[in-house]
Amino acid sequence: MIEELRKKAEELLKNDTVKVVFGYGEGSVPERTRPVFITKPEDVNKLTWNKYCVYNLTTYLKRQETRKLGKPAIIVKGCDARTIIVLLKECQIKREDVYILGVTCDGVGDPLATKCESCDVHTPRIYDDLVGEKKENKEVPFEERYAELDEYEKLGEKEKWEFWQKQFSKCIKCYACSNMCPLCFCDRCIVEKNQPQWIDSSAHARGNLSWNVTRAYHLAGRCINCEECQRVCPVDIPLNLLNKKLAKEAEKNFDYRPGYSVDDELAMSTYKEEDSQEFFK
Amino acid sequence: MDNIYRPYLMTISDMTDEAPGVRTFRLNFSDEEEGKNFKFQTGQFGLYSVFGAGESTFCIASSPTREDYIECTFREAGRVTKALRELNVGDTIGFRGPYGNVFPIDKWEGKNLVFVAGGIALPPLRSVIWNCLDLRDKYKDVTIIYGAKTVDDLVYKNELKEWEARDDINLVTTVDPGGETPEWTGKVGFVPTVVEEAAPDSNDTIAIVCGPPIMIKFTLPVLEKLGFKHDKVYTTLENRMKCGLGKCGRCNIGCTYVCKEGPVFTAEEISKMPDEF
Amino acid sequence: MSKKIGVFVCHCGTNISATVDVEKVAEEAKKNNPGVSYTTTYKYMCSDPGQKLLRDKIKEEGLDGVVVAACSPKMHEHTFRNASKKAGMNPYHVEISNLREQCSWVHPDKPTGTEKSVDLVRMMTEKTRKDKSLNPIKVPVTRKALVIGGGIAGIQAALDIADAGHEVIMVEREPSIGGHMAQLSETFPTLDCSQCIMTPKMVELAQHENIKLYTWSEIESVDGYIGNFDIKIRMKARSVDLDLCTGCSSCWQVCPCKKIKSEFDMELGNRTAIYVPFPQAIPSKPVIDRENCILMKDARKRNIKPNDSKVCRKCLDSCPIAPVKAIDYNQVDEIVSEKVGAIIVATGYKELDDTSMYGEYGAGKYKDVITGLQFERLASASGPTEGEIQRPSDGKVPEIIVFIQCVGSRDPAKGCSYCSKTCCMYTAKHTMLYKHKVHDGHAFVFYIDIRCAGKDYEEFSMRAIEEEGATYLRGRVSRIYKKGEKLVVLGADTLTGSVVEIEADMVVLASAMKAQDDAEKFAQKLSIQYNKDKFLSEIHPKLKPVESSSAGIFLAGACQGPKDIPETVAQAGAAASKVLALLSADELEREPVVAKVDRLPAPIFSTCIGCFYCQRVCPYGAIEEEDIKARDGSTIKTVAKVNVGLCQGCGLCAATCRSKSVELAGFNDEQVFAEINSVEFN
Amino acid sequence: MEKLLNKNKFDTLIAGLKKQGYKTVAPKKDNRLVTLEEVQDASEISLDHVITNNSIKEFFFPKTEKILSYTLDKNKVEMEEPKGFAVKSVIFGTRPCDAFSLPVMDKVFNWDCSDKFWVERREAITIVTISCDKSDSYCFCTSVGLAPDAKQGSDVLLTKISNDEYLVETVTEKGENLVKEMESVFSDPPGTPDRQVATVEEKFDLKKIKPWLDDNFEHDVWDEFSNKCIGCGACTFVCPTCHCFDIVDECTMTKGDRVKNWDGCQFTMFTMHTSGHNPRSTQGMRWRQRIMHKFKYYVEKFDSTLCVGCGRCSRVCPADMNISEMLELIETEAGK
Amino acid sequence: MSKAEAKPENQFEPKIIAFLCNWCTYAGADLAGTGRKEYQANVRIIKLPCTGGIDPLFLIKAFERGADGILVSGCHPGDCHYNSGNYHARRRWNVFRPLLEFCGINPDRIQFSWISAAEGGKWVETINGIVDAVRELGPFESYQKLNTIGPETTGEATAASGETG
Repeated sequence: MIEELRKKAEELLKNDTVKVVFGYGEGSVPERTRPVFITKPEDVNKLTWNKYCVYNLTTYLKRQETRKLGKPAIIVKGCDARTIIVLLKECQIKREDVYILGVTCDGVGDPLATKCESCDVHTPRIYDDLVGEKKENKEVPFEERYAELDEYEKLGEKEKWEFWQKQFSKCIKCYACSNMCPLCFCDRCIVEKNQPQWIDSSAHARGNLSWNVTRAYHLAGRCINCEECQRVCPVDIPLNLLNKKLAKEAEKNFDYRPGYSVDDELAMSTYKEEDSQEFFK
Repeated sequence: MDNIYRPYLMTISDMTDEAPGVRTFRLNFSDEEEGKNFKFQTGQFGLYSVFGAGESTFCIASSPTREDYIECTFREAGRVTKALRELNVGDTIGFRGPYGNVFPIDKWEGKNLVFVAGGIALPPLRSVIWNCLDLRDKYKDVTIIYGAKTVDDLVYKNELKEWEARDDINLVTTVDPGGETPEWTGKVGFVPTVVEEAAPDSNDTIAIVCGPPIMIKFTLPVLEKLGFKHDKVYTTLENRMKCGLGKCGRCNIGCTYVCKEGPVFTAEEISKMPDEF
Repeated sequence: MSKKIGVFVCHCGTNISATVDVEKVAEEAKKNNPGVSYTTTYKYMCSDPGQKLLRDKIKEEGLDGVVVAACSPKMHEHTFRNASKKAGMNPYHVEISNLREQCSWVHPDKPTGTEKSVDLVRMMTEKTRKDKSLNPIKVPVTRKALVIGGGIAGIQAALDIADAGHEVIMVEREPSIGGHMAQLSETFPTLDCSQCIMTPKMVELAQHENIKLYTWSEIESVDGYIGNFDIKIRMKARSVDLDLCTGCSSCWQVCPCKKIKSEFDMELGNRTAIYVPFPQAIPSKPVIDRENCILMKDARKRNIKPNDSKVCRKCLDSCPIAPVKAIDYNQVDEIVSEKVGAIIVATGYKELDDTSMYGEYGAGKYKDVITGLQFERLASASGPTEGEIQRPSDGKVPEIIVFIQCVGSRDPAKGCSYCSKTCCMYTAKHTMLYKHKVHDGHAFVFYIDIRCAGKDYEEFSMRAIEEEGATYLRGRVSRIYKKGEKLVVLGADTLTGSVVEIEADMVVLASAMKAQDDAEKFAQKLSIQYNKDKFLSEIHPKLKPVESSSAGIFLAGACQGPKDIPETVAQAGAAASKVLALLSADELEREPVVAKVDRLPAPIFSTCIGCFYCQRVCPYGAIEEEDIKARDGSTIKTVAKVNVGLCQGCGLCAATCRSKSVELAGFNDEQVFAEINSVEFN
Repeated sequence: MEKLLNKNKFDTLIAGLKKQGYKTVAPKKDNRLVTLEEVQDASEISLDHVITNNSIKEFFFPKTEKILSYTLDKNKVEMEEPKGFAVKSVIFGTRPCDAFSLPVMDKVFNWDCSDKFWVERREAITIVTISCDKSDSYCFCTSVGLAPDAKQGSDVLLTKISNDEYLVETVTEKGENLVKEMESVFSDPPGTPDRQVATVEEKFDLKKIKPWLDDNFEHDVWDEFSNKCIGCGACTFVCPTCHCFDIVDECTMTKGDRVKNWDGCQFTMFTMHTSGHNPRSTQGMRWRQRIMHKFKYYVEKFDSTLCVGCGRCSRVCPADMNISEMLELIETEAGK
Repeated sequence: MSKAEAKPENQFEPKIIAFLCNWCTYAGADLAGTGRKEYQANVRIIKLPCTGGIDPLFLIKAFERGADGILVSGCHPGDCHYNSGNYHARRRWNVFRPLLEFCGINPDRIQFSWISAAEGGKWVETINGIVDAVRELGPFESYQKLNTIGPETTGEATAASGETG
């Protein structure tokens, strides 16, 4: 598969379809990979593919530094491809400006990443070319997909509060979560705005709660569960639990899952008259 | 141990609107004792703070020869300057300083002085201009070339009139083409061009230049052409600062901390710095 | 950016001062609220001297912000803003603390009310500190109006506007203007002939030099905003050239399809396939009914152009116009564009005809159970019976006739919950018309209540009972069934508590007035609101009764709710006068409460990242895309931009924007933040 | 002074310190993290890690701290000095690299004028370091002139000499006093202790770095190496020597705090002027700043490398940017 | 500014911030006033044109500033002055409320309602309802404690350790 990837990349660069290939390269230690940006056909051997390719490379579609490299071919797993769909819908990329090199995937991470446990996109839903044997995207039941939340939802109000306060108290406001997130693409994040300062920039309890809640809320109906925020958090806050909770609510209430179709209406920019309002008085 | 981040409390005793969005505050120490002990030299800056909004860096725009008060001139831009605009005479602000190095006016004694300023960059020069004017005998010819985008944008309009009226100062004012009014009697043109036209004698002359980067970029070659040596041209730099004390780590240009080794530099010093400002 | 704020606390007589210590409120504001440099209290701030006080103090004290602590901003915000404007202060630096409705009237305990008042004033002084000067938005006005619907409402409105010297475009989807009023026989309470008063108006409209009439046409789309609407009108293929046709009638006389139910006659009479709906139609030029014309049917079946079918060309052949005939079988729908500054919607109503809902009355099943409008056609001199009351089944003059009121109306279970308002009166009228024409006949009326509120209305209905001898029975009819030639009406007389059984010759149902079938779709096309019954909504039931929820679009007639003719005409006049006010100048001023996407100097340009969520949520399509261009013409980024003409200031975009790059003037982030921040809860 | 400390005495030591009024801080394991934080007793202490996830920095220079409080009246401002920020503590079990970061940072916080928030905490806190008995591939202390058992910055250094025993060496007077205070828990050291110290491979030659940096402010490596950087602040925040900060005001209508927060040179906004002009407008420039600051500017100003080779930045980097790799690359470039 | 002094006993008086739309609920509150309907004085109203214009950040900030409870109220579905603002708002709250609940914030502290301009009575009931409900819950101490920046803010959980403010 690695060979196939390299061959495809080489071809794309040689025939000038793209200027750069965003892919995975060997990491600093065997159990890591790292993003590589191949601009010369002779460098394609730097590309690799293994179970440590957890990154969602689509985040480099938003970065000024990597955008400058020219039209990219981007290697995406099924989950990453969902990001592409959201980015297309949110006008962040144009379809013709990205060459999508899909890879089929049985799961990444060691141990297997949580996101892979309930994967229903082993084969990307959008691609220009596919590497690897096409795999069936079997529907995973709702309950199973959100099973991870059960133990937290079961907690009492006080326990929940204490759990999250403990987690948030670790936050150092390094913003790795939002910088890594391919869907946190604002030029100027709300937390960087100080007129007014809605979210305190300090990493104290108050500032950390509003930051983490807002970050998650801003992904409501958009997050495609790549878990990158959680992976990169240097203080190990289970951020994806919040994202997942919101994804669950969006799916439950609006029957919406982002990144599955380019044609649907984004959950948070539309409504239905019959939307739930059970808690409204 | 003293808290180096603790500001002086200052009372706004007067304010003047200079140009659209530009205002000058005259500040007196709320604690008279502190005021008496306070000393600064021209070229230095401080951190002015609105309690609740934060701190912002700008120069001290008044001359050290005028004691009892300091003045600052700011343009409304960010959170702090907006909050400053909301204040009234009598309100209290914080001030930390003076920080940074100074214009070596002693070294300039007996020389001609040429001041070149553009737009909102007159305030740092105003301090040194007044300082030299208050010691007028020590210097030979004084030329001031000042330009702004429009007539309205010229700051210190009253002082410009005062300087114009004096015969021991050669004042040249200019506005960018299109920025003139029917009543405008000054020049029309960009500062570098006007400097070239005015062609101040570079012999035994110190030039002090301050303005937006684009103006400096085009003025320095003109001065060079006029025969000014790099070590005779001074300027003052602005960079984003938080502490003013060489600790917070953001104002450096290469190895140079603008807050401590600056803000006053000669063109020679600047030419040795990496292009990071 | 305010710095000197004046706080004016109103006593409102004793409405506020009785339960709020107004002096203390003023004192606290002066003592504690940053920026407050002047405070006072006054008996009635809204009075002339009160306003003068405000004006004087603004000048004397050099105020650049004002908080009036008084009644609801809905009452006098406008008043105080105006007063401030007169004093030379930007009116958007005025905020109102609502002490009366939110404190003094609802919290009788004085310390409690006072304390809350102090808070409310602080919230507003803080907001005022962040107020920005706003200037009314000037929008150019196309001094032309569009009237949609050519019933009496539309006609009245169009004439009023045209008479005042402005151009009017009228669009009517039927072949002729006239609407329901043209169908009526006589009108209550004066019993004057409907057509006699209607026809001259129709003619006047048709001949008016300022009115351009589109009949057999529908609104395709409405874009733009107040003062600047872009209208697309679909001129449905009429198959007749209106310019050439003289309306000589030869074509419809020769048309072989003669058994088509006439819509105008409520299907009681017939018409031809090429037809004018009624003799006095305007324009009195025919249209070919493409559904029923045999030539058209043939062409459709064979999928050929109509003109290529030779099945029947009688109308064409009969047309005396030469050399080019006035009939053009191949005519197609045409879309025309018009620009107007204001729109009056006068699309009228539809009579409830969903007879299946009232199966027990046999409507639709029994020919002699007819609706109110059908009775109008029977009674009309121009109707199918030329004014003779004859029952549809056999043409017999009914000796006993039963009128049933509230069919559909006031019946939430089956029909509409509302009262159709006109039925009580027209039923009374019907009994009279009947009695006038069938002197020995007997009219029974089943009613629930008789609602005759209106000038001379009560007298009119009493006349029906007392003078014309109609028998009014209070109660509902449970069933109508056929017994030989008779219709047995089973009902209850709730006043006597007895069951009533009447063997009638004919039954007239006073059917409800309903919204047009396509009202909902139509309203969405115009972005205006409608209620649960699909009647179009006015913006305020009392104070803005003819304004729709979209600026520049006004409502007239029964499209807004059931109405009779006098009310319709009055509303049409009101709508016309609103339009005239709007068209009276080349520009109009709009409240500057609109959204704005930030713009910054290069290299940032805007913090908008162009995800266009705002565009998706905007109910008014007011968000546009703007390309930020580099000097070389290449696009640096595409960001959102608000069209201030379309924006109505709801703030949806601002709350949707994740990076807070959009804000709503008058309710911007700094202002809301200041308000929240000022609720000092410590 | 040299002593011996048996692991089974940790309990007595911590209890004793607490009794003496010390706040005790030590590495503590929680899920996947080992962090230095307050412990109540020795059972909480983790010893089998390479290095704690958080650095010692936050005990002297917290991620957020009040530097001034004030109350606001309509016409009056009253300032209040923060108090109680320096708490008498012992940090037990930190690593030599972390300990060394303190004297390095002393320089900047005392340059010209002293930051009392740093200085007073430095006075109040005693550092008891445990030499590294293991390392991982991210460690490179030996490349920046340190060692897994380096003493600089520690008050007391513990080095494992058997499974249960540590050699105790006092480094400073403060350390000596602490050992004296707790005398009963220590015993005499063996004559020739078998120091169990990790080996850390030397990855690059520090001497070659600065000369290259002096000449290569403009160079392609800055962009090439950093194009995968996502611009977060993880590296700077976990770094024991990164000391950039921001000062912000946080207030309600009546009272507020002026707060000093960690800030990082990798953030776009770090140097951006209000006008939008940014002297370090690309990630390459910002990455260059980080390397330059650590290996050139600080060296020139304070005669000390602003890096202790702990490798934390490389461990946490979301994009697997490895600082020692960068320095190896520079060494290679320098050799060309 | 103690709210307790007017009360006979030391009853806890919750502080409620209400975010209201201009057209329906604000007018409904006005109507309650016009009708002289007495209700509890714990609410402070912030008026916006439409519930669709209420950003969840407003709610967070309100809690930060010490609100014990929050009410968000606007036009009934279908009645929005801006056609669809309240529908969009409803979607927002449909995800935001569970998020806060997930983080351990009692959902009863944030209430949502539809109150029309005609429902002065409902306004009164709603306010009395939320005031009573929040009074029952007690002060929102856990959130208000977050405002305490300890003298020594370190990596430790300042808030979770339950220091008092």
